Amino acid sequence: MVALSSIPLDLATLVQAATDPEHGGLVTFIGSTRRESDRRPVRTLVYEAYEELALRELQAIAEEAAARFGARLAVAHRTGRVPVGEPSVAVAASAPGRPEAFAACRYAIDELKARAPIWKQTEFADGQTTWLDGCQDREHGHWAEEGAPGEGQGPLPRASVRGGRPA
Amino acid sequence: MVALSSIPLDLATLVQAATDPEHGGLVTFIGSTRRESDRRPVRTLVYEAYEELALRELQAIAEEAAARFGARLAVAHRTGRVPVGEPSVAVAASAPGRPEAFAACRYAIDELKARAPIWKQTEFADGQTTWLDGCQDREHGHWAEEGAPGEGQGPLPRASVRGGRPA
Amino acid sequence: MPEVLVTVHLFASLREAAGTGRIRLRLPEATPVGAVWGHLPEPVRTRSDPPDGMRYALNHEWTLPGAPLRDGDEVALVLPVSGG
Amino acid sequence: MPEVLVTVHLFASLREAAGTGRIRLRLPEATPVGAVWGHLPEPVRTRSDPPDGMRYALNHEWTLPGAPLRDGDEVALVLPVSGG
Repeated sequence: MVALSSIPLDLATLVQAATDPEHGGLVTFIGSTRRESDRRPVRTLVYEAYEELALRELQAIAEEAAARFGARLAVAHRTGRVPVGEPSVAVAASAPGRPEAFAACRYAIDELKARAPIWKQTEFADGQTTWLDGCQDREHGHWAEEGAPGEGQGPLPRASVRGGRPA
Repeated sequence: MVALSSIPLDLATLVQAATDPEHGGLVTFIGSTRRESDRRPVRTLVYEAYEELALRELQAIAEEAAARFGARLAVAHRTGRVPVGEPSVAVAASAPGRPEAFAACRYAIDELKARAPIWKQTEFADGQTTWLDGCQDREHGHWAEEGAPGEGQGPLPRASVRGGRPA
Repeated sequence: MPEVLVTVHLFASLREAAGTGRIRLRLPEATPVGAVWGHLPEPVRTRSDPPDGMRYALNHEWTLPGAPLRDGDEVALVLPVSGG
Repeated sequence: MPEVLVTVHLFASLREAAGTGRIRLRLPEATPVGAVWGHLPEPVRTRSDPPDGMRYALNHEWTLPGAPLRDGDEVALVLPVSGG
Protein backbone atom coordinates (compact mmCIF):
# COMPACT_ATOMS: atom_id res chain seq x y z
CA MET A 1 0.00 0.00 0.00
CA VAL A 2 1.26 3.45 -0.88
CA ALA A 3 -0.70 6.64 -0.40
CA LEU A 4 -0.68 10.39 -0.42
CA SER A 5 -3.14 11.84 2.06
CA SER A 6 -4.43 15.30 2.76
CA ILE A 7 -5.87 14.11 6.08
CA PRO A 8 -3.98 12.83 9.14
CA LEU A 9 -2.06 9.59 8.65
CA ASP A 10 -3.48 6.61 10.51
CA LEU A 11 -0.68 4.39 11.77
CA ALA A 12 -2.99 1.47 12.50
CA THR A 13 -4.05 1.36 8.84
CA LEU A 14 -0.44 1.17 7.72
CA VAL A 15 0.41 -1.49 10.28
CA GLN A 16 -2.52 -3.56 9.11
CA ALA A 17 -1.53 -3.18 5.46
CA ALA A 18 2.04 -4.29 6.19
CA THR A 19 1.05 -7.24 8.39
CA ASP A 20 1.76 -10.74 7.10
CA PRO A 21 1.02 -13.88 9.12
CA GLU A 22 4.44 -15.31 8.15
CA HIS A 23 6.25 -12.23 9.46
CA GLY A 24 7.31 -12.03 13.09
CA GLY A 25 8.67 -8.47 13.08
CA LEU A 26 7.12 -5.18 12.05
CA VAL A 27 8.87 -1.81 12.19
CA THR A 28 7.29 1.57 11.63
CA PHE A 29 8.76 5.00 11.14
CA ILE A 30 6.78 8.17 11.78
CA GLY A 31 8.23 11.52 10.80
CA SER A 32 6.66 14.55 12.40
CA THR A 33 6.99 18.27 12.07
CA ARG A 34 9.24 19.67 14.76
CA ARG A 35 8.25 22.89 16.42
CA GLU A 36 11.53 24.52 15.56
CA SER A 37 13.53 24.63 12.37
CA ASP A 38 17.07 25.98 12.68
CA ARG A 39 16.08 27.36 16.08
CA ARG A 40 13.16 29.39 14.71
CA PRO A 41 9.64 28.54 15.85
CA VAL A 42 7.56 26.87 13.15
CA ARG A 43 3.81 27.26 12.79
CA THR A 44 3.10 24.67 10.17
CA LEU A 45 4.54 22.81 7.21
CA VAL A 46 3.00 22.54 3.79
CA TYR A 47 3.79 19.52 1.63
CA GLU A 48 3.34 19.51 -2.12
CA ALA A 49 3.65 16.34 -4.18
CA TYR A 50 4.03 15.69 -7.85
CA GLU A 51 1.27 13.20 -7.35
CA GLU A 52 1.48 10.99 -10.44
CA LEU A 53 5.20 10.44 -10.07
CA ALA A 54 5.28 10.44 -6.25
CA LEU A 55 2.88 7.52 -6.09
CA ARG A 56 4.94 5.61 -8.65
CA GLU A 57 8.12 6.35 -6.76
CA LEU A 58 6.66 5.24 -3.43
CA GLN A 59 5.47 2.05 -5.11
CA ALA A 60 8.91 1.46 -6.62
CA ILE A 61 10.57 1.98 -3.22
CA ALA A 62 8.13 -0.42 -1.54
CA GLU A 63 8.83 -3.05 -4.19
CA GLU A 64 12.58 -2.61 -3.89
CA ALA A 65 12.41 -3.07 -0.13
CA ALA A 66 10.15 -6.09 -0.54
CA ALA A 67 12.59 -7.72 -2.97
CA ARG A 68 15.70 -6.91 -0.95
CA PHE A 69 14.47 -7.84 2.49
CA GLY A 70 11.54 -10.20 1.93
CA ALA A 71 9.39 -7.50 3.48
CA ARG A 72 5.85 -6.25 3.10
CA LEU A 73 5.51 -2.46 3.16
CA ALA A 74 3.02 0.32 3.53
CA VAL A 75 4.05 3.93 2.89
CA ALA A 76 2.02 7.11 3.25
CA HIS A 77 2.87 10.80 3.01
CA ARG A 78 0.77 13.79 4.00
CA THR A 79 0.10 16.58 1.55
CA GLY A 80 -1.05 20.12 2.24
CA ARG A 81 -0.84 21.80 5.62
CA VAL A 82 0.56 19.74 8.48
CA PRO A 83 0.53 21.44 11.88
CA VAL A 84 3.54 21.10 14.15
CA GLY A 85 3.64 17.75 15.90
CA GLU A 86 1.55 15.85 13.36
CA PRO A 87 3.07 13.05 11.30
CA SER A 88 4.04 14.02 7.77
CA VAL A 89 5.24 10.57 6.70
CA ALA A 90 4.74 7.03 7.92
CA VAL A 91 6.29 3.74 6.83
CA ALA A 92 5.45 0.24 8.07
CA ALA A 93 7.53 -2.79 7.10
CA SER A 94 7.11 -6.37 8.22
CA ALA A 95 9.53 -9.22 7.58
CA PRO A 96 10.13 -12.74 8.85
CA GLY A 97 12.73 -11.51 11.33
CA ARG A 98 13.50 -8.24 13.05
CA PRO A 99 16.79 -7.32 11.33
CA GLU A 100 15.10 -7.43 7.92
CA ALA A 101 12.07 -5.52 9.21
CA PHE A 102 14.33 -2.75 10.53
CA ALA A 103 16.38 -2.71 7.34
CA ALA A 104 13.31 -2.57 5.09
CA CYS A 105 11.74 0.30 7.03
CA ARG A 106 14.99 2.24 7.10
CA TYR A 107 15.55 1.66 3.39
CA ALA A 108 12.06 2.91 2.54
CA ILE A 109 12.21 6.13 4.56
CA ASP A 110 15.75 6.94 3.41
CA GLU A 111 14.86 6.38 -0.24
CA LEU A 112 11.59 8.27 0.12
CA LYS A 113 13.39 11.31 1.48
CA ALA A 114 16.01 11.17 -1.26
CA ARG A 115 13.82 10.35 -4.23
CA ALA A 116 10.10 10.99 -3.82
CA PRO A 117 9.02 14.17 -5.62
CA ILE A 118 7.53 15.86 -2.57
CA TRP A 119 8.47 19.30 -1.30
CA LYS A 120 8.18 20.96 2.05
CA GLN A 121 7.38 24.59 2.68
CA THR A 122 8.14 25.84 6.18
CA GLU A 123 5.83 28.46 7.57
CA PHE A 124 7.46 30.10 10.57
CA ALA A 125 5.59 31.51 13.52
CA ASP A 126 6.35 35.04 12.26
CA GLY A 127 4.48 34.27 9.03
CA GLN A 128 7.54 33.99 6.80
CA THR A 129 7.53 31.02 4.46
CA THR A 130 10.23 29.20 2.55
CA TRP A 131 10.33 26.20 0.26
CA LEU A 132 13.01 23.55 0.69
CA ASP A 133 13.50 22.87 -2.99
CA GLY A 134 17.04 23.93 -3.85
CA CYS A 135 15.82 27.32 -5.06
CA GLN A 136 14.67 29.03 -1.89
CA ASP A 137 16.90 27.29 0.61
CA ARG A 138 20.41 28.65 0.66
CA GLU A 139 21.87 25.30 1.26
CA HIS A 140 19.49 22.45 0.75
CA GLY A 141 18.06 21.38 4.10
CA HIS A 142 20.07 23.91 6.08
CA TRP A 143 18.28 26.99 5.12
CA ALA A 144 18.98 29.51 7.86
CA GLU A 145 22.00 27.94 9.47
CA GLU A 146 24.44 30.73 8.77
CA GLY A 147 22.31 33.68 9.76
CA ALA A 148 18.90 35.28 9.85
CA PRO A 149 16.85 34.95 6.69
CA GLY A 150 16.74 37.69 4.10
CA GLU A 151 20.17 39.06 4.90
CA GLY A 152 21.24 38.56 1.32
CA GLN A 153 24.11 36.21 2.02
CA GLY A 154 24.71 33.42 -0.46
CA PRO A 155 22.69 32.61 -3.55
CA LEU A 156 19.25 33.15 -2.00
CA PRO A 157 17.42 35.95 -3.76
CA ARG A 158 15.58 38.17 -1.28
CA ALA A 159 12.40 37.84 -3.26
CA SER A 160 12.22 34.12 -2.65
CA VAL A 161 11.43 34.56 1.02
CA ARG A 162 7.85 35.58 1.44
CA GLY A 163 6.83 37.47 4.53
CA GLY A 164 3.48 37.80 6.21
CA ARG A 165 1.53 35.37 4.08
CA PRO A 166 -1.97 35.10 5.58
CA ALA A 167 -2.56 31.81 7.38
CA MET B 1 6.73 4.07 30.04
CA VAL B 2 7.35 0.38 30.52
CA ALA B 3 4.61 -2.18 31.02
CA LEU B 4 3.68 -5.83 31.22
CA SER B 5 0.17 -6.47 29.99
CA SER B 6 -2.12 -9.46 30.00
CA ILE B 7 -4.38 -7.77 27.46
CA PRO B 8 -3.58 -6.85 23.83
CA LEU B 9 -0.88 -4.23 23.39
CA ASP B 10 -2.09 -0.90 22.06
CA LEU B 11 0.46 0.59 19.70
CA ALA B 12 -1.14 4.04 19.77
CA THR B 13 -0.63 4.23 23.53
CA LEU B 14 3.06 3.44 23.15
CA VAL B 15 3.48 5.94 20.33
CA GLN B 16 1.85 8.61 22.45
CA ALA B 17 4.06 7.79 25.44
CA ALA B 18 7.22 8.01 23.31
CA THR B 19 6.24 11.21 21.53
CA ASP B 20 8.25 14.35 22.24
CA PRO B 21 7.61 17.68 20.51
CA GLU B 22 11.37 18.14 20.00
CA HIS B 23 11.69 14.78 18.26
CA GLY B 24 11.15 14.50 14.52
CA GLY B 25 11.48 10.73 14.18
CA LEU B 26 9.68 7.90 15.91
CA VAL B 27 10.32 4.22 15.28
CA THR B 28 8.28 1.32 16.59
CA PHE B 29 8.90 -2.40 16.64
CA ILE B 30 6.11 -4.93 16.99
CA GLY B 31 6.94 -8.58 17.49
CA SER B 32 4.15 -11.04 16.80
CA THR B 33 3.61 -14.74 17.16
CA ARG B 34 4.19 -16.54 13.88
CA ARG B 35 1.84 -19.31 12.92
CA GLU B 36 4.69 -21.75 12.53
CA SER B 37 7.69 -22.55 14.70
CA ASP B 38 10.35 -24.72 13.10
CA ARG B 39 7.83 -25.65 10.42
CA ARG B 40 5.25 -26.91 12.92
CA PRO B 41 1.89 -25.15 13.19
CA VAL B 42 1.51 -23.15 16.40
CA ARG B 43 -1.75 -22.59 18.21
CA THR B 44 -0.72 -20.03 20.77
CA LEU B 45 2.19 -18.76 22.82
CA VAL B 46 2.23 -18.28 26.56
CA TYR B 47 4.54 -15.67 28.08
CA GLU B 48 5.60 -15.74 31.69
CA ALA B 49 7.49 -12.85 33.28
CA TYR B 50 9.42 -12.51 36.48
CA GLU B 51 7.39 -9.39 36.98
CA GLU B 52 9.35 -7.45 39.60
CA LEU B 53 12.64 -7.85 37.79
CA ALA B 54 11.23 -7.68 34.25
CA LEU B 55 9.77 -4.25 34.90
CA ARG B 56 13.07 -3.05 36.35
CA GLU B 57 14.97 -4.47 33.41
CA LEU B 58 12.66 -2.85 30.85
CA GLN B 59 13.06 0.43 32.70
CA ALA B 60 16.84 0.06 32.72
CA ILE B 61 16.86 -0.69 28.98
CA ALA B 62 14.65 2.33 28.25
CA GLU B 63 16.97 4.55 30.28
CA GLU B 64 20.08 3.19 28.58
CA ALA B 65 18.57 3.88 25.16
CA ALA B 66 17.48 7.35 26.26
CA ALA B 67 20.99 8.17 27.45
CA ARG B 68 22.79 6.72 24.42
CA PHE B 69 20.57 8.10 21.70
CA GLY B 70 18.80 11.08 23.22
CA ALA B 71 15.61 9.11 22.79
CA ARG B 72 12.30 8.78 24.58
CA LEU B 73 11.01 5.22 24.87
CA ALA B 74 7.96 3.17 25.63
CA VAL B 75 8.21 -0.60 26.01
CA ALA B 76 5.47 -3.14 26.63
CA HIS B 77 5.38 -6.94 26.72
CA ARG B 78 2.37 -9.25 26.79
CA THR B 79 2.03 -11.90 29.44
CA GLY B 80 -0.14 -14.99 29.43
CA ARG B 81 -1.70 -16.52 26.33
CA VAL B 82 -1.04 -14.72 23.05
CA PRO B 83 -2.84 -16.17 20.02
CA VAL B 84 -0.97 -16.50 16.75
CA GLY B 85 -0.72 -13.18 14.91
CA GLU B 86 -1.08 -10.96 17.96
CA PRO B 87 1.77 -8.74 19.12
CA SER B 88 3.75 -10.10 22.05
CA VAL B 89 6.10 -7.13 22.38
CA ALA B 90 6.09 -3.51 21.26
CA VAL B 91 8.70 -0.78 21.50
CA ALA B 92 8.36 2.87 20.51
CA ALA B 93 11.35 5.22 20.42
CA SER B 94 11.45 8.85 19.37
CA ALA B 95 14.57 10.95 18.86
CA PRO B 96 15.50 14.26 17.28
CA GLY B 97 16.52 12.55 14.03
CA ARG B 98 15.69 9.28 12.36
CA PRO B 99 19.05 7.46 12.70
CA GLU B 100 18.92 7.82 16.48
CA ALA B 101 15.25 6.81 16.57
CA PHE B 102 16.03 3.62 14.62
CA ALA B 103 19.08 2.90 16.76
CA ALA B 104 17.20 3.43 20.03
CA CYS B 105 14.33 1.18 19.01
CA ARG B 106 16.69 -1.52 17.79
CA TYR B 107 18.77 -1.30 20.94
CA ALA B 108 15.70 -1.67 23.16
CA ILE B 109 14.23 -4.71 21.41
CA ASP B 110 17.61 -6.45 21.13
CA GLU B 111 18.38 -5.88 24.79
CA LEU B 112 14.88 -6.86 25.85
CA LYS B 113 15.18 -10.18 24.07
CA ALA B 114 18.61 -10.83 25.54
CA ARG B 115 18.02 -9.64 29.08
CA ALA B 116 14.40 -9.29 30.18
CA PRO B 117 13.35 -12.19 32.42
CA ILE B 118 10.42 -13.28 30.29
CA TRP B 119 9.88 -16.79 28.93
CA LYS B 120 7.90 -18.16 26.05
CA GLN B 121 6.04 -21.43 25.97
CA THR B 122 5.01 -22.66 22.53
CA GLU B 123 1.77 -24.54 22.30
CA PHE B 124 1.63 -26.38 19.00
CA ALA B 125 -1.53 -27.13 17.07
CA ASP B 126 -1.27 -30.78 18.15
CA GLY B 127 -1.48 -29.74 21.80
CA GLN B 128 2.18 -30.35 22.64
CA THR B 129 3.83 -27.60 24.66
CA THR B 130 7.43 -26.61 25.25
CA TRP B 131 9.18 -23.85 27.14
CA LEU B 132 12.04 -21.95 25.57
CA ASP B 133 14.07 -21.62 28.71
CA GLY B 134 17.29 -23.57 28.20
CA CYS B 135 15.83 -26.58 29.99
CA GLN B 136 13.16 -27.82 27.61
CA ASP B 137 14.59 -26.54 24.35
CA ARG B 138 17.37 -28.76 23.04
CA GLU B 139 19.24 -25.85 21.69
CA HIS B 140 18.02 -22.49 22.90
CA GLY B 141 15.73 -20.96 20.31
CA HIS B 142 16.11 -23.84 17.85
CA TRP B 143 14.14 -26.41 19.65
CA ALA B 144 13.03 -28.90 17.01
CA GLU B 145 15.51 -28.12 14.29
CA GLU B 146 17.29 -31.47 14.23
CA GLY B 147 14.28 -33.73 14.32
CA ALA B 148 10.81 -34.40 15.59
CA PRO B 149 10.23 -33.70 19.27
CA GLY B 150 10.42 -36.41 21.85
CA GLU B 151 12.81 -38.62 19.91
CA GLY B 152 15.25 -38.56 22.75
CA GLN B 153 18.12 -36.97 20.88
CA GLY B 154 20.35 -34.55 22.69
CA PRO B 155 20.02 -33.37 26.28
CA LEU B 156 16.23 -32.98 26.23
CA PRO B 157 14.58 -35.35 28.68
CA ARG B 158 11.41 -36.89 27.25
CA ALA B 159 9.46 -35.82 30.26
CA SER B 160 10.03 -32.15 29.54
CA VAL B 161 7.77 -32.18 26.49
CA ARG B 162 4.20 -32.24 27.58
CA GLY B 163 1.56 -33.65 25.25
CA GLY B 164 -2.16 -33.05 25.05
CA ARG B 165 -2.46 -30.19 27.47
CA PRO B 166 -6.06 -28.90 27.30
CA ALA B 167 -6.43 -25.49 25.62
CA MET C 1 12.54 25.71 -37.73
CA PRO C 2 9.73 23.36 -36.66
CA GLU C 3 8.39 23.85 -33.17
CA VAL C 4 6.72 21.66 -30.57
CA LEU C 5 4.13 22.62 -27.99
CA VAL C 6 4.81 21.10 -24.56
CA THR C 7 3.26 21.35 -21.10
CA VAL C 8 5.68 22.12 -18.27
CA HIS C 9 4.71 21.02 -14.76
CA LEU C 10 5.98 23.25 -11.98
CA PHE C 11 6.17 22.62 -8.25
CA ALA C 12 7.05 24.32 -4.99
CA SER C 13 8.72 27.74 -5.40
CA LEU C 14 8.63 27.47 -9.20
CA ARG C 15 4.90 26.93 -9.10
CA GLU C 16 4.48 29.86 -6.75
CA ALA C 17 6.64 32.09 -8.94
CA ALA C 18 4.58 31.12 -12.00
CA GLY C 19 1.28 31.42 -10.16
CA THR C 20 0.25 28.14 -11.76
CA GLY C 21 1.28 24.48 -11.73
CA ARG C 22 1.57 24.12 -15.49
CA ILE C 23 2.56 26.36 -18.35
CA ARG C 24 2.68 25.71 -22.07
CA LEU C 25 5.79 26.48 -24.06
CA ARG C 26 6.58 26.51 -27.77
CA LEU C 27 10.10 25.20 -28.19
CA PRO C 28 12.33 24.23 -31.10
CA GLU C 29 11.74 20.59 -32.06
CA ALA C 30 13.92 18.11 -30.15
CA THR C 31 14.86 20.60 -27.42
CA PRO C 32 16.32 18.45 -24.59
CA VAL C 33 14.33 18.49 -21.37
CA GLY C 34 17.41 19.85 -19.60
CA ALA C 35 17.13 23.02 -21.68
CA VAL C 36 13.56 23.80 -20.64
CA TRP C 37 14.78 25.82 -17.65
CA GLY C 38 16.40 28.36 -19.99
CA HIS C 39 13.08 28.85 -21.77
CA LEU C 40 11.03 29.59 -18.67
CA PRO C 41 9.57 33.10 -18.56
CA GLU C 42 11.77 35.50 -16.59
CA PRO C 43 9.52 35.84 -13.52
CA VAL C 44 9.48 32.05 -13.10
CA ARG C 45 13.16 31.36 -13.63
CA THR C 46 14.42 32.80 -10.35
CA ARG C 47 18.02 31.74 -11.03
CA SER C 48 20.04 31.46 -14.21
CA ASP C 49 20.80 27.75 -13.92
CA PRO C 50 18.71 24.91 -12.57
CA PRO C 51 19.70 24.03 -8.99
CA ASP C 52 22.05 21.13 -8.28
CA GLY C 53 20.17 17.89 -8.03
CA MET C 54 17.46 18.91 -10.48
CA ARG C 55 15.66 15.93 -12.06
CA TYR C 56 13.24 15.67 -14.95
CA ALA C 57 10.18 13.64 -15.79
CA LEU C 58 8.64 13.15 -19.21
CA ASN C 59 5.01 12.11 -19.32
CA HIS C 60 5.18 11.25 -15.61
CA GLU C 61 8.21 8.97 -15.86
CA TRP C 62 11.76 9.82 -14.88
CA THR C 63 13.93 10.87 -17.79
CA LEU C 64 17.42 12.22 -18.41
CA PRO C 65 18.24 15.85 -19.26
CA GLY C 66 19.20 14.88 -22.80
CA ALA C 67 15.82 13.41 -23.73
CA PRO C 68 14.39 15.31 -26.73
CA LEU C 69 10.93 16.87 -26.46
CA ARG C 70 8.18 15.97 -28.90
CA ASP C 71 4.96 17.72 -29.59
CA GLY C 72 2.40 17.23 -26.83
CA ASP C 73 4.94 16.08 -24.22
CA GLU C 74 4.42 16.79 -20.55
CA VAL C 75 7.69 17.65 -18.91
CA ALA C 76 8.13 18.12 -15.17
CA LEU C 77 10.92 20.13 -13.57
CA VAL C 78 11.58 18.17 -10.39
CA LEU C 79 13.44 20.47 -8.02
CA PRO C 80 15.54 18.90 -5.24
CA VAL C 81 13.09 17.17 -2.94
CA SER C 82 12.42 17.61 0.75
CA GLY C 83 9.60 15.26 1.66
CA GLY C 84 9.36 13.32 4.89
CA MET D 1 26.10 -25.81 61.13
CA PRO D 2 23.79 -22.78 61.15
CA GLU D 3 21.11 -22.77 58.49
CA VAL D 4 19.16 -20.09 56.65
CA LEU D 5 15.62 -20.23 55.33
CA VAL D 6 15.26 -18.77 51.86
CA THR D 7 12.48 -18.46 49.28
CA VAL D 8 13.34 -19.67 45.78
CA HIS D 9 11.37 -18.18 42.88
CA LEU D 10 10.87 -20.51 39.94
CA PHE D 11 9.71 -19.76 36.40
CA ALA D 12 8.80 -21.48 33.15
CA SER D 13 9.59 -25.22 33.06
CA LEU D 14 11.07 -25.13 36.57
CA ARG D 15 7.84 -23.66 37.92
CA GLU D 16 5.83 -26.28 36.07
CA ALA D 17 8.02 -29.08 37.37
CA ALA D 18 7.64 -27.78 40.92
CA GLY D 19 3.94 -27.14 40.54
CA THR D 20 4.48 -23.78 42.24
CA GLY D 21 6.28 -20.50 41.62
CA ARG D 22 8.08 -20.42 44.94
CA ILE D 23 9.52 -22.98 47.27
CA ARG D 24 11.24 -22.57 50.62
CA LEU D 25 14.58 -24.19 51.28
CA ARG D 26 16.72 -24.62 54.38
CA LEU D 27 20.33 -24.25 53.33
CA PRO D 28 23.68 -24.01 55.08
CA GLU D 29 24.44 -20.42 55.99
CA ALA D 30 26.28 -18.45 53.26
CA THR D 31 25.41 -20.97 50.53
CA PRO D 32 26.14 -19.11 47.26
CA VAL D 33 23.11 -18.50 45.06
CA GLY D 34 24.81 -20.51 42.32
CA ALA D 35 24.58 -23.61 44.50
CA VAL D 36 20.82 -23.39 45.00
CA TRP D 37 20.23 -25.52 41.87
CA GLY D 38 21.91 -28.48 43.52
CA HIS D 39 19.55 -28.19 46.48
CA LEU D 40 16.35 -28.25 44.47
CA PRO D 41 14.13 -31.27 45.12
CA GLU D 42 14.71 -34.06 42.58
CA PRO D 43 11.44 -33.66 40.66
CA VAL D 44 12.18 -29.97 40.08
CA ARG D 45 15.82 -30.27 39.10
CA THR D 46 15.29 -31.80 35.65
CA ARG D 47 19.00 -31.73 34.84
CA SER D 48 22.11 -32.11 36.95
CA ASP D 49 23.62 -28.69 36.20
CA PRO D 50 21.95 -25.35 35.63
CA PRO D 51 21.63 -24.57 31.91
CA ASP D 52 24.19 -22.35 30.16
CA GLY D 53 23.23 -18.71 30.49
CA MET D 54 21.54 -19.16 33.87
CA ARG D 55 21.31 -15.91 35.86
CA TYR D 56 20.37 -15.17 39.43
CA ALA D 57 18.49 -12.49 41.30
CA LEU D 58 18.58 -11.79 45.00
CA ASN D 59 15.65 -9.88 46.47
CA HIS D 60 14.58 -8.90 42.94
CA GLU D 61 17.95 -7.49 41.87
CA TRP D 62 20.49 -9.16 39.63
CA THR D 63 23.28 -10.85 41.52
CA LEU D 64 26.27 -13.07 40.81
CA PRO D 65 26.42 -16.85 41.47
CA GLY D 66 28.90 -16.31 44.28
CA ALA D 67 26.63 -14.09 46.39
CA PRO D 68 26.06 -15.72 49.82
CA LEU D 69 22.50 -16.33 50.99
CA ARG D 70 21.24 -14.88 54.23
CA ASP D 71 18.22 -15.79 56.23
CA GLY D 72 15.00 -14.53 54.66
CA ASP D 73 16.51 -13.93 51.21
CA GLU D 74 14.44 -14.30 48.08
CA VAL D 75 16.50 -15.88 45.36
CA ALA D 76 15.30 -16.28 41.78
CA LEU D 77 16.65 -18.82 39.31
CA VAL D 78 16.48 -16.94 36.02
CA LEU D 79 16.62 -19.52 33.24
CA PRO D 80 17.80 -18.39 29.78
CA VAL D 81 15.15 -15.99 28.53
CA SER D 82 13.01 -16.06 25.40
CA GLY D 83 10.73 -13.04 25.56
CA GLY D 84 9.76 -10.92 22.60
